[in-house]
Amino acid sequence: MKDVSEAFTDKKALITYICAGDPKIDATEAIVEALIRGGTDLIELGLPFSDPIADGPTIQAATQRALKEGMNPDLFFKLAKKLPGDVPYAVMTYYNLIFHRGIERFVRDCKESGISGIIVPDLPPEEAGELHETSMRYGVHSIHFIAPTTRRERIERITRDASGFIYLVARLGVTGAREDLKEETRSLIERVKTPIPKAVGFGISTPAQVREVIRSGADGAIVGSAIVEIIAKNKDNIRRTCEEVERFTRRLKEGITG
Amino acid sequence: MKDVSEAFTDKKALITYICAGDPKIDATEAIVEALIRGGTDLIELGLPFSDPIADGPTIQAATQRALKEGMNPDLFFKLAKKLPGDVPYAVMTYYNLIFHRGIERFVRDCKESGISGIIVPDLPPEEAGELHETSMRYGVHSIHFIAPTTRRERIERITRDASGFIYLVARLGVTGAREDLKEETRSLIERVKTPIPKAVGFGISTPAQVREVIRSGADGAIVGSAIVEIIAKNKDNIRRTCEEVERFTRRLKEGITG
Amino acid sequence: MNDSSERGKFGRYGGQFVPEVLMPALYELETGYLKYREDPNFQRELDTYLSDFAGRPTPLYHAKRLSREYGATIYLKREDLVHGGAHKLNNAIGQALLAKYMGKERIIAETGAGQHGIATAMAAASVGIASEVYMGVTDMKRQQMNVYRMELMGCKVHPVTSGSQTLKDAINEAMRDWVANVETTHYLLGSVVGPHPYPSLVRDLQSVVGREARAQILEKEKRLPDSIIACTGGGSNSIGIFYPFLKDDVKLYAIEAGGSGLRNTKTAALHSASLSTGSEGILHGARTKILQDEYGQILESHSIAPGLDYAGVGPELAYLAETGRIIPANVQDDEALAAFHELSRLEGIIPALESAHALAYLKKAEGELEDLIIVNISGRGDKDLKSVMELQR
Amino acid sequence: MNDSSERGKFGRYGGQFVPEVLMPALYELETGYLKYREDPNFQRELDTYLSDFAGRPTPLYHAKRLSREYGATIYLKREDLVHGGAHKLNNAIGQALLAKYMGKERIIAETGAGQHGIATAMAAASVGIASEVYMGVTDMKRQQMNVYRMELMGCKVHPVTSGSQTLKDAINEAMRDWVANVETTHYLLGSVVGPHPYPSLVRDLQSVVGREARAQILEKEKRLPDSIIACTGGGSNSIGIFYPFLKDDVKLYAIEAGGSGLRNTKTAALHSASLSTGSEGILHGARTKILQDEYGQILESHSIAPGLDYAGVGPELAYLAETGRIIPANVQDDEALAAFHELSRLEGIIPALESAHALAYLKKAEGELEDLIIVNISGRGDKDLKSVMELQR
Ligand SMILES: Cc1ncc(COP(=O)(O)O)c(C=O)c1O
Ligand SMILES: Cc1ncc(COP(=O)(O)O)c(C=O)c1O
Repeated sequence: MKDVSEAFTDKKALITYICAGDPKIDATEAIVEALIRGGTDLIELGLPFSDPIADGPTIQAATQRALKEGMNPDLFFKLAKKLPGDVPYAVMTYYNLIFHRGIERFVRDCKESGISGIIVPDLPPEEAGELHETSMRYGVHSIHFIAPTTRRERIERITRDASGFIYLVARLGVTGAREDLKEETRSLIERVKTPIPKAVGFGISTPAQVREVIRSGADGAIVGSAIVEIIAKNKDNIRRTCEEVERFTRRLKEGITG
Repeated sequence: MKDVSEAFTDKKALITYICAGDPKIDATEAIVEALIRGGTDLIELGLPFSDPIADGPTIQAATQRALKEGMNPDLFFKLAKKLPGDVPYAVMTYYNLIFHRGIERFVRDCKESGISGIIVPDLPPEEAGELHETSMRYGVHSIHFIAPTTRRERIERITRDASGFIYLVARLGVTGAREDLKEETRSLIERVKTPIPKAVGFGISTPAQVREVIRSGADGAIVGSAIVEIIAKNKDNIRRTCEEVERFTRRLKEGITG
Repeated sequence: MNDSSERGKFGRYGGQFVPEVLMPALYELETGYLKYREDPNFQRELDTYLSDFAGRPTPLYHAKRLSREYGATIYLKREDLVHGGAHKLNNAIGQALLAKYMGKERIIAETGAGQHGIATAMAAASVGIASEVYMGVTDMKRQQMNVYRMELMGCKVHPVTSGSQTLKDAINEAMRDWVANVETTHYLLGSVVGPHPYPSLVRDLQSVVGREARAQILEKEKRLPDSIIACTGGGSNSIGIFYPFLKDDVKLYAIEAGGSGLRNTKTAALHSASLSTGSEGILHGARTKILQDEYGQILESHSIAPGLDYAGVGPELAYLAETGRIIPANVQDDEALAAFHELSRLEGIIPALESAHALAYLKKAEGELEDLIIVNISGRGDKDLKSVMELQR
Repeated sequence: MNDSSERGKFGRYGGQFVPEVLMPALYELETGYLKYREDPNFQRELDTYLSDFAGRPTPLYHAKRLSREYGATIYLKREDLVHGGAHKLNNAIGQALLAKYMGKERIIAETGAGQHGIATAMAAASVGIASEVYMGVTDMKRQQMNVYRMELMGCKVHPVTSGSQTLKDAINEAMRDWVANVETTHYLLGSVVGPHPYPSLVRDLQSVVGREARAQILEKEKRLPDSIIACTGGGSNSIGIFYPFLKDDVKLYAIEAGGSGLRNTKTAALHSASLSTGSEGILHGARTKILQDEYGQILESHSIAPGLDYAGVGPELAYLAETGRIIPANVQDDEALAAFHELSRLEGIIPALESAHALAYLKKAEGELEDLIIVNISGRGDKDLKSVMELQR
């Protein structure tokens, strides 16, 4: 099992998101391999939740497809275990699934299935205590968010507790591909001063944007909806999906390195 | 011009109602003649009003037919003038038409067109003063109503002012053919003690009912809806209407005499 | 009931032009009303129904955004908040209770669009007396929901199939029922129309609107208003709010439905402005201003607001207009429609189309009205949404 | 807002489970509320809106015929008379005013059947602040009139085409809007759900119901009631009436929608009884009782009453149920339907289907309830007429 922090070791990281089980349960492994071939440094695996309030329509639709296919936490961890060890994995899900499984059990399942990071978009630091502490005990990172609206003292507090990397929300809004990258994002990257890697997500969808956030000082760029859109477009042809995902990932990676 | 009181001279009276202008303006004369041939002693000529609240659906429909044909007070009096002088005539209409024409003018028109009685179902004695007085001046009778609900002192007051004949309302309800005749009617006839003739109307529709009210002490029986129904049934065949009206009137008359 | 003269006359207007068979019932009603309004039990029970059932007092709302729009201080009397959605219940509950005290077994009423029918059904249900409502079949089809409302409250709705199958025919049919069942039945008239004692009885029952408004404006503004504006069909909401101000130096505007213009065809008026344009006549038991043709036949009336669509007006209003105490005016369908939208948008209150006529006068009279104005919002507009929506398509 | 513990916890329940981007807005809202509720200007303005715009106080009506039916003394708290037809405006007007005081430029909200959307539109119009409401396309089709109402009041209705195109998706979409525009926008939540401070804020705003009821019953009966019954979806009308009685010896019944039975399929519950049958979880920002499957996926819920059709419940209610202070119970669709008919017929008040659930408990618990009972009529049934009529065909 690779630790999420390894994605940032001596390099800038490309982080890619897919929803596990989308479009089919057994497609995920192939898509993960495509991402790896394309050069991703870390994979965020979505564990689908019925009411994903922090996600935009693209990821919400992926979530619904995966749930319809029967994806669930048990299957998720079984699947995670089978994935290649070339890159570290983090799970992205909503707090109710963790809470319902039992925090300790959830973290243990992560640990045992090779997932070294837990990203929960509806869990601000105020409520994250138990998950954070349990994760630490198991050597799993509970990833914290910082948003453009987060004020200074709060940034300090969050960075103090952070582990693995810090998830910077690129802009006000939910996940989803967008075209421009605002001054707001650049200033957020600057404002967050911490030795822990900073990865920027939400609305990053092109190699140019990846390049821009990296140039602005981020340690990683997170791309989700843009990849999920490729998957959505080729639902019935997994081979084609994988080819396109790999090609797109490679282009994103050029944004990191070039 | 015969006076309405002549209908009762030395006999019991059959009083028949038709709506002037129903079903056609020029049918009324023929129907009147049929009534006379059938033996009617007095004809109540309806001058149609748009909102006949004291009438049942049968007469309301006749009213609407006549209005549609263009019947109006001017035409009405013109038509009345042409009718045979064999029997007396009374006009039955609602107060607004009288009020709107001007009371004096209306009464004068009656007088001049050979109508010797005015029957206004929506004009109780409380409001009848002016019409009553004007009628008296012109020697026309303004006919008063007594209903089953009218109490004793009120009956006395109404009979005191009455002229021509008194219109006894056979039962609670509006005009319209009905089958049974109630004890209520008999008792009303008895309760009204006056030298002026008493004619019973509202719901009298068969020779048997005519006979019954006459036997109970009434001086006249008024039949309206039953005749109007015959007219309604044969709207397009005036000859047939007249034959049937005549035949029916004759049967009613047997109720009076037999 | 403190009429200027006896037998329910207001000057020349009013009176009792009904079949003899009904006269005893009118006397009985008058006597009953005169008796029970002095009866503390009756009064207490009525007050409780008005407050706890109907939701009185209704607020007097300072409409700030509307006020700004017209450069005046405008208050709205919120009859739209009365149970059932209109001032109609003030009267219905009073008469239903009176009928019960008088020992009647059932209540009948007629209804056009259904507002008065619903108020009657509500009042009868809560008072615990049977109710039956006559409604034209055409109206029943147009207002299915209102029929269903009445039925839910245990009211029997009689479809009227005669004539044009609308309000006029329903009135005729209800009258017939009353004539036939007058001894056991109270006819619950819905406005200040009809024979005495109805115009006075309904006015007294609706005066609660004006009494409240008077106390409220005095409390809020420490003075009486300059003007009061109310829409006028039969006239119950207008006389209701006007009455307690009659002796004051307050301008009282009775706004009628100008329809699509103050013209008439041979058998129909394009409006319902009987007070402004009608002539004297007798309709439904009273002498008043009515819309009639050259012979005295009643004209069909028209208004976008079903509750104003009536060829007559209360006799007391005819009298007050003649003496100059109230100022009749009218606004047309499209002006009312614009006011309907304006109040909804500016204040979050969707007025009945009837009430929108009163509101529209603010614009029509702009500049003429003095500063402090009360507009009577006689009802809420939910009932009118469908027709406004369809009109706008 | 006087919570048992900090950060909006009610025992274990409550909290703030939201994206980080919203946290500052929640702090800002909390601070703003704590500030303005002490501000006499704010309080005075709110009081005026409540009385003159919303129509408060609402009556406490002694339902005599219903009382006779159940051999008890039953009072109805008449939230059906509030402007707009439900208790929803008590909260909406408070939050709209707060948003304005806090300098927000616009208000957003989500709505299912449309009740909360309408309350939001009304409040925003009268306060003078822009409003936008998210509504699923399926709901928009079912509730065309409500869409039109909102639009009339100047509210922009956004059709939501994602997911099942109903309430859940509208919530998601509204959240997205808020996340994107959090600095200028107030999210006007419609019940005592969501992250802190909403459950406390909405409860405080709705407590006016209970404060009035308390004073009214003391005045009318010189004592406190034995029981209070209220329907419970999110729980705002129930906590609103319960709250001022929490420290008293009064039984508080929170009646949930039993739907067509307390069973679940794989992805859906046939009911909405989260308090009675749900388990702990996190939904829409708060830890509370929710309907979920074996993995924690939220189940679709069902109720004949759109306002009760929700898979969660306010965290404070979850807490109060756990401590035994309130008594959760539920009635099924058909029982609520029967109560809907019963109140209409007996009292001339057509209750909302939501409120009919509270009423139905009178029968369900017959004999168990002590003498003096208050039932909260959270809204009027006009909105439900069409669906009841169609059901009955
Ligand atoms: C809301 C509303 N306003 C006004 C009226 C007109 O009646 P009136 O002139 O008697 O107040 C009606 C009649 O149904 C009505 O429903
Ligand atoms: C009339 C009515 N009652 C009750 C509710 C349920 O909400 P709550 O449980 O928050 O009172 C609603 C929701 O729309 C409603 O419209």
